[in-house]
Amino acid sequence: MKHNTVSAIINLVEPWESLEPLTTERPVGTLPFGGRYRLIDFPLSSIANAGIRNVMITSPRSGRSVSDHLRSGNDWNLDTIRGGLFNFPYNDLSLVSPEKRDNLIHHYYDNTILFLKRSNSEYSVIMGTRNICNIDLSALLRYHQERDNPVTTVYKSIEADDIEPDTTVLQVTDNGMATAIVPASNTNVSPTDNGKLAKSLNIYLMSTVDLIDILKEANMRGDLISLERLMLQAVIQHNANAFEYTGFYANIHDIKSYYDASMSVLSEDNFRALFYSQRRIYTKVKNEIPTFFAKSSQVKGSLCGTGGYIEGKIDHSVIFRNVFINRNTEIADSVIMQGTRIGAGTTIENAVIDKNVVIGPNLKLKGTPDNPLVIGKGKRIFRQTEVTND
Amino acid sequence: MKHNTVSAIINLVEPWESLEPLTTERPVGTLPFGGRYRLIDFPLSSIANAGIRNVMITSPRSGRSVSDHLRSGNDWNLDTIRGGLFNFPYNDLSLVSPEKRDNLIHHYYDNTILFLKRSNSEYSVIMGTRNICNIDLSALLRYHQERDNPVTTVYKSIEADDIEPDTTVLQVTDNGMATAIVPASNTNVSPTDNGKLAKSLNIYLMSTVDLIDILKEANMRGDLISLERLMLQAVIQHNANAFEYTGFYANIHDIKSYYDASMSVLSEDNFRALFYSQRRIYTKVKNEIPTFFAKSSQVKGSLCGTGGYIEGKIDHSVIFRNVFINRNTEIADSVIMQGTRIGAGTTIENAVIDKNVVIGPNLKLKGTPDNPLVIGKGKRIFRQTEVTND
Amino acid sequence: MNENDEMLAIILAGGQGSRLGKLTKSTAKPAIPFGGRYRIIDFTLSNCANSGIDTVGVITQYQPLELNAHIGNGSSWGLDDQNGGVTVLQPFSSTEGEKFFEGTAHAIYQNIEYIDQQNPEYLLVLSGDHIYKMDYRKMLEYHKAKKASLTVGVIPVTTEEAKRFGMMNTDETDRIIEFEEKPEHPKSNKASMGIYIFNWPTLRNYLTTSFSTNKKLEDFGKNVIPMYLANNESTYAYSFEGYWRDVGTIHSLWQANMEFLSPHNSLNIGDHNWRINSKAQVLPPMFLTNTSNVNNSMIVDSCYVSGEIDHSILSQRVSVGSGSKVVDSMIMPGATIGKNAVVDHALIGEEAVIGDDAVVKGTTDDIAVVGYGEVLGVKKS
Amino acid sequence: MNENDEMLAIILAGGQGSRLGKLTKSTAKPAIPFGGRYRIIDFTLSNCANSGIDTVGVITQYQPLELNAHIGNGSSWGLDDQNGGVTVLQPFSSTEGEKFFEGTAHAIYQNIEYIDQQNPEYLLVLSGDHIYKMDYRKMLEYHKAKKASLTVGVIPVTTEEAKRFGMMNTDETDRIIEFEEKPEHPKSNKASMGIYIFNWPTLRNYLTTSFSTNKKLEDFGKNVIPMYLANNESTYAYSFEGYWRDVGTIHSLWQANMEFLSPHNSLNIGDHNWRINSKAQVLPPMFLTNTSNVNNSMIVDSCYVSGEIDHSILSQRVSVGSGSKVVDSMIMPGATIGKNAVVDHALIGEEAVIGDDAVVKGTTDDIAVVGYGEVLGVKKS
Repeated sequence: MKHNTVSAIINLVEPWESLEPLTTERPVGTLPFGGRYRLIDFPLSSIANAGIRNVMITSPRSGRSVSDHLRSGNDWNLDTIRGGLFNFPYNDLSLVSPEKRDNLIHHYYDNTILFLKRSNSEYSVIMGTRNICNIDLSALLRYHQERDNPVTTVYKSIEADDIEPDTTVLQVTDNGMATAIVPASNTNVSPTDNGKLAKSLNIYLMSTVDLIDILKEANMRGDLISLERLMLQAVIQHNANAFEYTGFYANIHDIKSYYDASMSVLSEDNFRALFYSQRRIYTKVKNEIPTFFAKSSQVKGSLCGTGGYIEGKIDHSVIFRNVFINRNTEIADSVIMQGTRIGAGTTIENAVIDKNVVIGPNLKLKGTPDNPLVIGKGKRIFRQTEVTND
Repeated sequence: MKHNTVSAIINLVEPWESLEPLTTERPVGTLPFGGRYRLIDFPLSSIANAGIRNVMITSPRSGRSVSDHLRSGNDWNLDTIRGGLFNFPYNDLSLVSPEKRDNLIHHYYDNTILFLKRSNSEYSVIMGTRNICNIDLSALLRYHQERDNPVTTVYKSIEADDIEPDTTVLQVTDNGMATAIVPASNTNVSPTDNGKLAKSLNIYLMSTVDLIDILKEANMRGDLISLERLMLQAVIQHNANAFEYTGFYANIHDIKSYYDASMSVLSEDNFRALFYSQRRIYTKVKNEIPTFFAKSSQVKGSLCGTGGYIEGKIDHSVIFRNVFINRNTEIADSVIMQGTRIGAGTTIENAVIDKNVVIGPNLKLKGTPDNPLVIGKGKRIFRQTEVTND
Repeated sequence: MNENDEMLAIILAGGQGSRLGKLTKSTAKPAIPFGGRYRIIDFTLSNCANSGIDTVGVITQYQPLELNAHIGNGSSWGLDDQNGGVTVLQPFSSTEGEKFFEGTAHAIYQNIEYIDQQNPEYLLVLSGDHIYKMDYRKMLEYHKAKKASLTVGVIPVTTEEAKRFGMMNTDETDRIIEFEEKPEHPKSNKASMGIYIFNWPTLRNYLTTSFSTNKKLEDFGKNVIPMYLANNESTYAYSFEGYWRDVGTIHSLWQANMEFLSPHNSLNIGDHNWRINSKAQVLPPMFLTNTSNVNNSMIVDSCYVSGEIDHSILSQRVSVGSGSKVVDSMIMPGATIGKNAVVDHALIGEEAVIGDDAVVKGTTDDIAVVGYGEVLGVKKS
Repeated sequence: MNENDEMLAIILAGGQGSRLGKLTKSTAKPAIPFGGRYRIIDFTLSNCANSGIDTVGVITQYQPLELNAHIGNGSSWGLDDQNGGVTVLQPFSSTEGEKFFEGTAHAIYQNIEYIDQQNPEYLLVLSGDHIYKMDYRKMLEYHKAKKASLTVGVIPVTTEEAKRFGMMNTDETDRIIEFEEKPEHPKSNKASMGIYIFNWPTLRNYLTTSFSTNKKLEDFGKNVIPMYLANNESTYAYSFEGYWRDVGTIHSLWQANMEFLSPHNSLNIGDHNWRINSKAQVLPPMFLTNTSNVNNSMIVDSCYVSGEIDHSILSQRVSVGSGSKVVDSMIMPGATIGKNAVVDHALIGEEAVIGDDAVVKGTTDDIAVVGYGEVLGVKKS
């Protein structure tokens, strides 16, 4: 075991139903975000920036989108002989038929335990992907090492009024220890004096030996529960150090929160906090040509990816790579993902358009800030009647 | 589509039952062979040597052994931006529960079709792993291009007397066309004048467009049959050019054939034909230290991998990497796989010892050439009573 | 090389490119940024990869740090084949002394050991400083069909342009019968593109003989081609018809960038069947603020635009402050332009800083240049 | 470098190593094969990787082709980090002229641009030609604890050996108070291992000042350490206790190989916690025929052995015919030994050919050497 080394597990088995249709064909972790990224890029970049080289991904299903995006892990410095990226699919227990569960019990935790043993690491960090942040995991490790509790978990201070009832918060003691992670609606949790709650970021650091023990015990009990629930149990059983994260943060749990997070990055302060900190965000490298802005284009307050061809008017929107925006279009307060084409004369407002969509000419697509219009991946829309505007 | 480019599919869904216990935890394709290789290395090397850069692997189960061995494909030149290695697990239809089959019908061929379309290749070659050969696929392509039939398949001429009844042979017409692939016991197949049969090597070359059509038709019919059976059907339906392979060949279908093939490589002619042709055999790169031969060692007529420590006597055997042979041992006519340790004073004869086995001191392990003794992966044997010698 | 390969490519990337003035003070010409996302050598490297050439030697000598870091292990172009890939060849010393490269042919001679290791049948010699797309396989087929000893790539030029090029005069079979360097009265319109296919054993023989006898074949144009013609080696011209630009001067570099801006440029950079690749970098998307105004321009990753951009190219990490105006210019990576500045008909070097209210104004005939890292008009506080 | 890194390693691999005679005629010393599976520089590169150093510059100059191909993109050692990795630094030219390297410190000075790009706090300077395992992190911790400006790695030697080394005389706090090159009467047993940790800004300042004023600090031992001592820079000795060998002569190279053969060698090559890696190559397993007889020897992939091997090392692709006897020797990759030949107390170079019945016989005091590719005793047919 090498001194101070850390291995990481990114858990892609996360609730996805409220994000449909964006998550119909992908786990939450590969949801595109911020003009060229996927949600998994944020934890993976934190991991890469902390010099962590052993990473395991637990995927719910086969997930072509996961392996297509990650490939060998090279884009996150994870394919050197000093470590590697290990992708283990089929970890969604809800998909296992009841009669097969018994057979699975003794295999379910095996991959994880084997990965941890081979990693030869002293500590392990477990992260999800639906809390976007750019965290310094080296600082988290130092914080953990300076304290006594076996587990350290992470929170962001949020105004109690801003929190949605179905998200989870840490129950923090006066001396800064987390004793549980509970829904914000839980009556045991009250805001601090300054009216803030400790929103859980679903990040856990502990010694690898302890994590292996937790997995082995669950295995012996025959519990087929998810890694995320196992971590919640660990916090309750062992108490945890509560580490405060203070940088950019957004939680993605439904369409509106995804839309709001996308729009929030258009604020220059947030944009710089997330993308221009000392810790860079890495993603799959793409070789695109420059984006061409035609004479007729008018783009204001927006993010754009490369490879695009822009003739129309764009205001306060996130435009991904390889997007084609025809003349006389007007796009406002929207997210247009990679490879999508918008026909001439079409107006789009408060909308999220997934990848490789084709929108015909002279249409009107209109959502509201509270209920953004969503067009699913690969859709072709040529008639106004195909769209239900708000 | 680029001129003359070829993509390849290696099918790891192959019969494995007769090779137990060697195949209990691995598909036939990752069976160790020849001191440092796995069976899949032979087709993969033929592919790499022909400059093919797009390869798909269809695996029966999750198969940690497959992804551990292949990693990014770098060892076979398959991780450049000009192509890639795509590993699709869970293709063993016998493992799918009947009630899920209906749902699967429209997805089963999707991965393969998507791979073929993205590969942008003009031709596709389909290979298995249980026929060891070192074939020039460029020559196969030229042969195919010079002829009219849509499919080309490959055979090795074998003495009719040497063939086992349960293997398959090509039914070849007078003008050199294969009209079917049938069991050797089939009464329609008779040896040629010189008493030879055309043993099928289970290799198929055709245009990618044709292969996509075959897959789409099977999809539409709702056939959930394996790729291998689909190829047999293609030969019957379309007729096939029959290409003769003349190099080293061995077929692995049960323990005895595996043992015989291993021993056959100890003949210097076979060894050179397989490993020192112009077409090199690639495998996963390992950084091992040199093998140390102690003063007491006596090694004759054997292959050895690196990283070993040899004190005993070895005759006519295949010794893999990292094997530890204690003093006063006598090993003859055997295969000892990677990481295995043999205790002092132990005698081993006509045996196949799988990976990471520990054999205690002063034991006698003895099989016969017709019925080799097999010790499964990771076994620990310290008492004579644990072994059933012939 | 792989067993099926018969041609090795050598890219001559060692020249200083002194006609590019300040731009090549601290970097080699092939490493100069082009078109917002590329460096000049990307075109030649991508042509090699797209032509199925797996093994490429890049001969560098002058300020190679940036170029070498750009090339890396060649993986950005798929040139990281285990049996081949890119090898950077730089000066070295041996028991025979220090081996600097005195000319194009001399550079080949000094690296004979590397070429012998690859053991090619044909040697493709390329320049690292031209903007074009070309399938070298077709030229090799032509070379074989003509049973040539040397084939020279040529491009048609006007009589006026011909006076600045090495011109190939051919017979009706395209065999080269005469070579004229910068002729006053051109006899043909076939200008050498600096692209050669040699039968390697023949060239090797000429080079070793000449350098051992002191009749030094230092340069391909000045020495080798004349000797081939004198010795009656079968030397042919291969005509190329597509877009091709030598970007060896400030004006031609600017001009080619402006042509690159046109959606109708015959270079067709967006063609997926002949991709031009470059070193992969992950940077945040471009950010266009509420005061930006972009027309007829190309912008790439990680640019920050608050000002007006008209018919210009911004490379990676370029920042343009509000009230500034960039017209008919090419801004290289990392350059920062402050507020209310004017940049017009200019090439701005990497990491240059143009202060608030500064004016950099050239004309079509006299393009303004700001050097790498140069700081201009920044007021001291 | 990565943001958390503070130390850059530079490996000086440019020397000819002329005391190795024929062995370094066509290759650089750090590329010489060692121990059957390694090249000398593997030890230093592996030490860097195992010490958590991500960014390594390798300065080469003399016959670098084999060395550069061996190093590649550094992936064999895990030194292919996106923000770091191995960079090979070779002579180049700039507007200031041609930059060959005149000495160890001068080589650092000539590559100041590369080092500045990495912007390290500490510079670790290493030789590429020593066999040892060392955790440079511990030396850096010592350097920081001592608040040193320069820390020199030292190893205890006998008084006799001391006459051949640069010796560090220290006070009771291990501060170096005097440096003597090859002293007739050594005052200490602390020999310099040629391993230095410098505070980079300080060294940079000394180098740029000295080269701009013509007081040239060309060599670390001859010039830099004396100047540091003269200027009262805090310079400390860091004592290393493990196995360490300078393999700069034929005899020491042979000796270290023979020591490597012992299962009790304190180098402990099999230790999984400090792996020595080398360029990965896939070759068939070794084949030992019915007439082979191997004792006390190390053999690797792709060897073919029909003869007798006694207390010797065979590297990759070595072939020994029947009736031949190899004793107390180290055979480098690709060498072929025919039938009934004798090789005794010898170093056989790469790809050498020893004919049938030939005898290559040295003694402990006078090791026989056959050069790279040399052909010996092959009868003409």
